[in-house]
Amino acid sequence: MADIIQIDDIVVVTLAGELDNLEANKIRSTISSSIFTGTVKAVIWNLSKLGFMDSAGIGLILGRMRDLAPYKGETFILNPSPTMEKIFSFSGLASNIRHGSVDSVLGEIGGVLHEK
Amino acid sequence: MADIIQIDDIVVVTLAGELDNLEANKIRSTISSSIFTGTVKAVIWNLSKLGFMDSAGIGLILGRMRDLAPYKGETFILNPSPTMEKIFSFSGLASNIRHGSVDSVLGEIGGVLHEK
Amino acid sequence: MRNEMTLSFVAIEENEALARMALTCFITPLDPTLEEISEFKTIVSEAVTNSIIHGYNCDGESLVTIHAQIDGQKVSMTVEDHGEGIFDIEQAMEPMFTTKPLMERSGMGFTIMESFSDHLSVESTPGNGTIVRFEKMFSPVTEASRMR
Amino acid sequence: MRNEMTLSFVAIEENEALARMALTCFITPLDPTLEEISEFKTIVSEAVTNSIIHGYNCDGESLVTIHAQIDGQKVSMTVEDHGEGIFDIEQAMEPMFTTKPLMERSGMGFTIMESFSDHLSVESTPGNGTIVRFEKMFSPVTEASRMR
Ligand SMILES: Nc1ncnc2c1ncn2[C@@H]1O[C@H](COP(=O)(O)OP(=O)(O)O)[C@@H](O)[C@H]1O
Ligand SMILES: Nc1ncnc2c1ncn2[C@@H]1O[C@H](COP(=O)(O)OP(=O)(O)O)[C@@H](O)[C@H]1O
Repeated sequence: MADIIQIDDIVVVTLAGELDNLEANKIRSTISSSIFTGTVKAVIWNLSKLGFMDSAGIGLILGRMRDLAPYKGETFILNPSPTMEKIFSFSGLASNIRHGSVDSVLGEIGGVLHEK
Repeated sequence: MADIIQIDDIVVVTLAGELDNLEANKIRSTISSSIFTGTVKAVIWNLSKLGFMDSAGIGLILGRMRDLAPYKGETFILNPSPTMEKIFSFSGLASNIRHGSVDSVLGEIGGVLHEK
Repeated sequence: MRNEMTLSFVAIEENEALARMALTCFITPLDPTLEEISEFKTIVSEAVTNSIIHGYNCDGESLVTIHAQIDGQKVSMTVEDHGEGIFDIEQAMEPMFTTKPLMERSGMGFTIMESFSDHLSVESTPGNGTIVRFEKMFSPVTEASRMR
Repeated sequence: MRNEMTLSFVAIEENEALARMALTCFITPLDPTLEEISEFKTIVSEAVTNSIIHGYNCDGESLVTIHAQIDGQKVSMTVEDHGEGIFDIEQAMEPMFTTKPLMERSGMGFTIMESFSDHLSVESTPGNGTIVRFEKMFSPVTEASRMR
């Protein structure tokens, strides 16, 4: 299950349940279209409520990073479980991980955008 | 899991999780001993928190009714799920079923004991 | 939908929960009601427990095999063991009949399986084992429940 | 403890969840930590998904078979298909290598399986299928956790 909201030019995707190959295939296009609606500066993947994720999650997030590339959008992975955190690290996504609230990440992005 | 408390001469057994053959074998003797500690007038099986029960539950309750027989103790089955209620009915235990709080059954027993 | 699975495991009581869980998960795509789930789960539990304790006396090495199939809204299932078998099937299926009263078996297993399934049949040969076959129809998913 | 099970099912994506659930339930008596459970579940998910989508292209009829065994604190498991097979196993096991980039496969499956298991080996014959073998040790239950 994916709950998608847009805050200005930032998309927040909140995932729940189990993110496997079947689930990734179900939610891929919805998330993709939300990125293509306008100039998206960042996608925040909020995993606080996600119970399970395998490498299909990596494929899903890397794919959306490609969608974001034309806009030079950033990707943040929020609150993965310890096991998910290992999977992201193996995949070179350790630097995208944050722990905390959606607001704290929004603050971080706001700051960065400001400096530019 | 069985949580057993004694209120005067009434034993209240609160079951949780899944009551199958394995679980019945685990908790049988504990429940039995609580009946043999003194003159028990009634056992209330509180099933509000029980997620699943098969015919092993019938064996367990019928067995404890036999333990109670010397004391002429009564048996009440509290808040079974619709599926459990069917199983009790097949087994001739429909008249032992009550819906409501433990207190309401205690009230009923108190009343009955009083009249005697 | 169409789906098919086979699960087999050694005869220990711990595997009663495994069988219930696996079969419950198997029927989840049918979007069953809570009551359909718990009736189905009870059928599985009764049949598997019988194979483990009556068929094999919990010997910890002989195999119980469940085969299940989904065709549309119908689930067909067999639970099979190569254990002791049943001498008198008609008697075994009577309510309250049990050969293990000292283990506090209630003798209600077959009655429950019959009531909760749409079709039940039992084949058994003493010394050779038992196969119990079931069918259960699941209610089609209504538009209303799809909207949840 | 000792326990043993075999689960097989047709190659549809819905059965990824079935496999994870059944195997997770199978190891529950070992009283695993949350992290052990989720690592084990991930291994199962990766191997089963590979058999379904790479081995069989989700054909809906060929069978994936999982065999699992518990000996004390060690769980041994094989995931087997009789599908396409792998041409170059060494290359397949490289991080980020995938033959299905258009399906957005990440190529991280084998890397994850290797990292989360204590032992992994792969046998495969093109046209004949693939067997992946794992071992994972589970931490013994401490007195403290038994008291919970
Ligand atoms: N798989 C089996 N193998 C051998 N005997 C069986 C099997 N299943 C049932 N039986 C016999 O049928 C009897 C009735 O079964 P059931 O109605 O389930 O009641 P219970 O399990 O409580 O005894 C059992 O007591 C046993 O003698
Ligand atoms: N069971 C299998 N049958 C056939 N090919 C397989 C199987 N498992 C893995 N492969 C091959 O190995 C490659 C790498 O697998 P893996 O590391 O799990 O990544 P991914 O599944 O993301 O492609 C796959 O792209 C596929 O070509």
